[in-house]
Amino acid sequence: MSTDRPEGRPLVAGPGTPDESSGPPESWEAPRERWLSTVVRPAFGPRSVLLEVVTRLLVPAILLFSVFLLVSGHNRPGGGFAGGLVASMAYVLRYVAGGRHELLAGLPMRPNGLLAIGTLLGCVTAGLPLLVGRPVFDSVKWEFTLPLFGEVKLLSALFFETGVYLIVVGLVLSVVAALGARMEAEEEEARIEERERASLLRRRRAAARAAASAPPPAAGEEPS
Amino acid sequence: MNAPSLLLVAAVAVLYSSGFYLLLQRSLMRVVFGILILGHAANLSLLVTDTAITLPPLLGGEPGQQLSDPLPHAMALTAIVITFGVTTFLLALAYRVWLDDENDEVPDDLEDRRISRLKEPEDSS
Amino acid sequence: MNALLAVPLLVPLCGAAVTLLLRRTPRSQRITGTTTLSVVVVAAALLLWHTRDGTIATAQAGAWEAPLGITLVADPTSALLLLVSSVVLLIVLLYAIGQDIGGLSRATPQVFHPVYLVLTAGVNLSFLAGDLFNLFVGFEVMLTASYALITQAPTRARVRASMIYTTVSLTSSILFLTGIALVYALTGTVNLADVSDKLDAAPPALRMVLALLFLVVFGIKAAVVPMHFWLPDSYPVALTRISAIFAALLTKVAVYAVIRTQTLLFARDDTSAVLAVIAVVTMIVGILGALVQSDINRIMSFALVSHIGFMLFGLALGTVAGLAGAVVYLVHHIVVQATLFLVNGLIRQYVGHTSLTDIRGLTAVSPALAVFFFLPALSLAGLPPLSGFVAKVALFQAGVDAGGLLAWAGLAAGVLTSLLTLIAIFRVWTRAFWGTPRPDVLEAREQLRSGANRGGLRIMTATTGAMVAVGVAVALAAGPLTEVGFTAAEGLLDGRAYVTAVLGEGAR
Amino acid sequence: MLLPLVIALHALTAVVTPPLTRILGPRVFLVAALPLGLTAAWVLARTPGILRGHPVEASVPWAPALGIVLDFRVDALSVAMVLLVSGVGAVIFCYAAAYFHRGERALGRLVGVLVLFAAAMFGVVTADNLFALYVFWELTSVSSFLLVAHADQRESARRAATQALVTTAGSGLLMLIGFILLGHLGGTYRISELVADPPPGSPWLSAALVLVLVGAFAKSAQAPLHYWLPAAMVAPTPVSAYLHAAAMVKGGVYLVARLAPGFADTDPWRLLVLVFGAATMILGGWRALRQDDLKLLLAFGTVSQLGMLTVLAGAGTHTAAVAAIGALLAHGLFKATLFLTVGVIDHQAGTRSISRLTGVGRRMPLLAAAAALGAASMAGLPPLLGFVGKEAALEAFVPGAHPGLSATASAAVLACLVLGSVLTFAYSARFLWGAFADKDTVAPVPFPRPGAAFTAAPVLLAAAGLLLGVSAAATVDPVAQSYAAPFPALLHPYHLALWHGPTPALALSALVVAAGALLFWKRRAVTRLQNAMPNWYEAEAGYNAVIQAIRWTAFHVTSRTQTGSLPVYLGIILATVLALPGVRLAAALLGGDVAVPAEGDGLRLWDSPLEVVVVLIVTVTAVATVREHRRFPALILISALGFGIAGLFVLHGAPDLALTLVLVETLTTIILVFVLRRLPATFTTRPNGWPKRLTVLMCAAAGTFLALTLWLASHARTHPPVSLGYTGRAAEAGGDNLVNVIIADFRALDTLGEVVVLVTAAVAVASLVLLNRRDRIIRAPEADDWEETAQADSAASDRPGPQPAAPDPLAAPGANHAHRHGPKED
Repeated sequence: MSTDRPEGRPLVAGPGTPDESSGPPESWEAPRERWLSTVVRPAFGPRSVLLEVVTRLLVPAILLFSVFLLVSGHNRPGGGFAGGLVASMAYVLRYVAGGRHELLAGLPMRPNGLLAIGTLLGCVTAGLPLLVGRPVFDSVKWEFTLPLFGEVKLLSALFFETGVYLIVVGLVLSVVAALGARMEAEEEEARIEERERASLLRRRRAAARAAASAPPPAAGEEPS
Repeated sequence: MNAPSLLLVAAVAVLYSSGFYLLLQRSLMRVVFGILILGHAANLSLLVTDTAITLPPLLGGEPGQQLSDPLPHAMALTAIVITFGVTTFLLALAYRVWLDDENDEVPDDLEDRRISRLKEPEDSS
Repeated sequence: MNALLAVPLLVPLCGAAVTLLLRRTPRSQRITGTTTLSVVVVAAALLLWHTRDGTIATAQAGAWEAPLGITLVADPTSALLLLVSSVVLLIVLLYAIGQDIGGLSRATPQVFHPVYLVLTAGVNLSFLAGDLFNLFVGFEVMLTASYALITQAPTRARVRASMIYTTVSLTSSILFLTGIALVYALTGTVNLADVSDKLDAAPPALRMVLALLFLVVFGIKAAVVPMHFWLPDSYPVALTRISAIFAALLTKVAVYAVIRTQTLLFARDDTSAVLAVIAVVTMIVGILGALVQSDINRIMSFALVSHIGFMLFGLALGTVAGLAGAVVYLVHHIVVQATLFLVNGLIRQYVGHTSLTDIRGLTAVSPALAVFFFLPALSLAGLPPLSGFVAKVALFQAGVDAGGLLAWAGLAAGVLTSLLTLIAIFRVWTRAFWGTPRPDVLEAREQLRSGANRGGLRIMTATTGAMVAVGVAVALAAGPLTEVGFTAAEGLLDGRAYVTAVLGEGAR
Repeated sequence: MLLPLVIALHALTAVVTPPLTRILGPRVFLVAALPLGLTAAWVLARTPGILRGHPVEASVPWAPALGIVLDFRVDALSVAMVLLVSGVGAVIFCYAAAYFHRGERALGRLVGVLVLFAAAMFGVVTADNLFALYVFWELTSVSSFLLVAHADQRESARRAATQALVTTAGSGLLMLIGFILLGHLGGTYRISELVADPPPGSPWLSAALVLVLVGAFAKSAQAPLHYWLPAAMVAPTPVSAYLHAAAMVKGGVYLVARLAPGFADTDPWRLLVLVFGAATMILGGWRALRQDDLKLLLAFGTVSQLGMLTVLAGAGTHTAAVAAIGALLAHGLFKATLFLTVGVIDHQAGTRSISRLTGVGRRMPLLAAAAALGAASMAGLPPLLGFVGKEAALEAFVPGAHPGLSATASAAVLACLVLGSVLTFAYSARFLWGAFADKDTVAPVPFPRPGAAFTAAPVLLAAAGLLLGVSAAATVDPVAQSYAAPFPALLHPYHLALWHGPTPALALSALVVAAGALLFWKRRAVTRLQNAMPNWYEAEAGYNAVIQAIRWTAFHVTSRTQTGSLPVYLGIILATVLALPGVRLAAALLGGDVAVPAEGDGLRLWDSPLEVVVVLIVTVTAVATVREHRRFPALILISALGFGIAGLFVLHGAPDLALTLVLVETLTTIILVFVLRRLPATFTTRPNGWPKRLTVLMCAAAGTFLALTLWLASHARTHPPVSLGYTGRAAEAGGDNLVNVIIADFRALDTLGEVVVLVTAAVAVASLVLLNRRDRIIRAPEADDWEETAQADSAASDRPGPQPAAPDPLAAPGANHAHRHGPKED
């Protein structure tokens, strides 16, 4: 893993974004503050303002809908899976519209963190009843009254479903990051390297030719 | 009694057959497609074990209604998600093979090929 | 009991999540992994202690009674296998940690630790599952982890191998899922005990079809001839730590599944003839493959295929003695295969590869290595006084007791296979361990021993030694082991007890 | 319980001696001799009691459930064997202390394994349980494997060791089956009980005995399994003397003698024992006559003597049994003497070739005398123990002397015995002459005088042979009588003694001496005759042929089946699906064993017209995907197929499934696009190794089979599904959506496993693509030149060495190379 290689990769030649070009582009430490900023480069095809705007409008709505699916799953079609898939759809949309930097910028946390927290949630829901001598996954129900919502029923299964939700989002994000964003970055990098190599070679060859042609007489006729 | 309709049986048969056929190809992507289709086939198999009842297994409707069997749904759902996870991995793998070999094929094992190309055992000790 | 059955699943999963979070701090990852597996070992030991007299421990997940909820079941068979596999997993983890500490590995610990713990959970779930679909999920957990592991340090060869491995495994999974659909279609349930109960009423012909289908499904994963070709093409290529675990556990989990399904679900259907033929062919074809190879890892892989036949032979006999032999053989084989692959890993460290054409004089390179290879090699060939001998005697005795054409065919194949194993494995010994080592290998050894990776190498050697010691301990404890084996076999054949333990007295 | 301790003492010594070797050098053998000497002394002290009928017994349970119990029992036969194994062994160990040089390679290993071997051998001769016997038996095989290959740099040593191991351990496996069968028939694995109360005769018993005898014969180098013994002479001489004279090769004879009291009368025991024993005796003697290497001469002599011992031990008559004990002890003593003599000669002169030795006798009169005593004992001359044994042997087969043995058989065996003895006399004489005589034609070789300690051992053993011969009636006979007691007694039981008066045996002995002397005198003629005869008795060729045949089969089976091609593997799996469950279903359908849905009984063409449309879409897209070779059309088809399936789910009342599937399909399609756009525009169409028609047929058959089974199984369902139980319990779980309640509560464990699969898949994808990317970028351009060498990819790639330099973009091929020889293998 040598992500620390110095040769430049001005992948995104945004003026005034020095951290952009110095940091490793595929790192999850990418800046998070921008939101469909000017350095957008879509995953497919040329940049489309319409798509960007639509995305901007849609993403929060999609995320909200996914939470709804998660919460209502116990009584209606939906649940953790569907919710998670919908939520990740939002991120995929962002990636498609804004390219990999958009994807990285908009993440609440690294996919691995989501996966780990999701797993822990699942395990804890499963394992907590053991501590009080109950079987695994024994469900617990809390009912209480909240000022605004009235009677609220909270099931331990909801925690579990939240775990599922997080894991699904984590999966899709890491797959998109790997198969989409990272590969893109790599190809770009490889192209740059190729170019650099070619130019370096060209320069060396030119230098060699210059050196060879320096002693003028009869050099051109020697077989090389 | 609760045998599925012949039409569904035929659909399952076609899905399995075409999945197997794609699985047996050399092209990496077709193998992936084969797995996808086989996944569908298996999920459909789970589903059609049910009777022809088409009411979603949601309680709270009119009492006394016969709902479709939820257990196969749950199992198929689990299977769909598992297949999805594993397919993404297979895709990544296929892509990796392609990157390494510049070739959209499932490569043969070299040591096996070397041995089968020999005319006789390598040594007699 | 609830807790004891859940710990082998939940603790590794929690460990996996924690190591995933701690991916930047290898030290804490190592501590987490070791602690987790130690806990599992203790839980498994307690479980075995609890079930040693044939008790069947059950836990109903979510407190839903049996056919509704998922049951976790531990009988002596699963508890025994759980204990052995977790001990092997722990030792291999320590070996891997040593390798990492010494900087002797190209594996990426950030991925290795979490996935390894997931694999542990998958293996354990497969052993404890009391539900067909849950068994499928356990298999998938284990297999997905194995997909991730086999591509560790992905060289070309590894990627190629894992393509074969993954595709074949997926085929088996799809067929497994289809099998579950068929079982549900026939019985309307997936709880193993319930299925066993309700299959009674099913038409025998269909039951037989299902029995054979499941035999194929698990046969693929157990690398049974003629569905074994993928194994020697994939296992040897992986990193040592990974091929050791694969060779030791994955095929054995599949063998366990074969045994479980054939005894519990399809006990009424006589698959013994098919099983016996498959066992014989597996033994012979596998070991013939080992004789041709020139790479130690591949030789071991073919030997692995071959010896799966022994376990199936025990199952094919269908008697208490036969199943006891199969269980004892499982235990023996898990330990021995893991040891041999770890030794191969040490050979790789010293020589750089495992190709027989270019290794000589390992005894001179490292006497400890020679001892570590010699003992499990003898054990694999079934020579006394090691565990392989005890296991083989158990099977041969069962075969002689059973009598009949198929039993004698199995015995003949067993004898031939033992002899050919001896030839194959001592070919490795005479070529690789005897003779004069190459000077550059000796030089490399000095570098290895004096350099920065010295500590890691020591840990690797020590853990390999520990694995050898476990093998010797299995042999020494042959008395209690065979006792448990017989109890386990009686339990396997007594489907009623299993059904009653899971569904309660009221069943049927 | 002293017996197991004896073995423990040996084992302890085996562990202690290798490190001690660094300090003591070869003198470590004196330490190693201690447990052997103690054992011999202890057994000797217990002998009177044992002979009075109180065998020493002990028992250590190991795996009692299988009958594997380490029972020990020392009776008269064991006493005789222990004296050889431990007594003679101790002497040989002392000799070894003088034989080896300080700088000898791997001496620690040698001494450790040798002591281990002694322990195993002690176990063999005292074990009273068939499994215990087998355990120690194979331990001797394995330790002798390590001992024979002491000079493991030499190909010949490696080959000889392997040969010996494969032969003895291989036939040992047959013997194991024989043991198990014997125990199965007799109901016990205790040898003493089996022999005292043998199971009734049956074909199975005969089979068991044949199997056991195969093992015994291989161990005792009976023709045609004798080839390994001469080859094993590559071992150092003390090892040969111990393994191949005193101890290991006696194991088979011991086993025959051990079982003879119970089973000699069961067919085909006697036939096998007599025929193979007699044949071995003559064959070994004949080949010993022509050897030039003194050690090989002795080796073939040993083969011959083992043949005789097998005849005596297995004949199953009282006199033969008495003779067996006499001959056993005699052979151990004289053969060890002679081997040790050869060792001294070899050590001092650097050769043991008859054609290069001359004048040794003049320089070493004491050694020559000892050897002469040994050779005389071997040739059967009075007053040595060998003579006593041979007299008894001849006596045992005088026709009509034993009711159990037919006159013709006795006569035939007697003739063979006489012939064998003649040969023995001849090669004994040849040995003495070859080793010690002055030969005019040979240039003398330098021969430094050996130390006194070095020659002491052969002298001591030769003296023992003389002493026991003179006092045979008082010393050896009681042991022999005690062993022979279970055999049907004669009116005048035979006793071992030097002088029985003028008997037919004495006359035959005289004949043997005369004929043997003649044969020695005419040795040139004999050599010519031997050279003229074909070499048909080279059994080693048989061994090699068998090994070759195995390798040939292995190669052809493997190279045909293990093709390395994934489509072929998957095709075979499909074929197996068809061959096992598929054929079974077809048979059931043809036989009418399974109910097929009929009109009015579940047979429906379709459920709704909408279903017809959706199914049509599904099938058409599926078939079209199969036929499509362009990437993006195929992608569109596969997505359409997925949505079609989702439609079917909706129709079947599974909205959750449909929702999830639609989402999953969308994501799958997107990810497929990610990958596919980097791949070539069309898929490869190279043939997959199966004929196309066959592929289509096989896939169609497999698909039809699975669907058909599904149909029949659903029809045959007898119980209502368990899921009916969920409806009533959903309220407890607090939800209305049954599917979701199952996923999140009833079967939450499945879901936990499932999400773990997702986690793992995510980690796997990331690690596959994100990590080690540097390698790939550098490697990708020159993928082609890798093709053939790539197998080394994993293996040769990473031998320990210096870290490769950071890859330089200019030096891609070099970087590639550096990667292949990177620092870490794994």
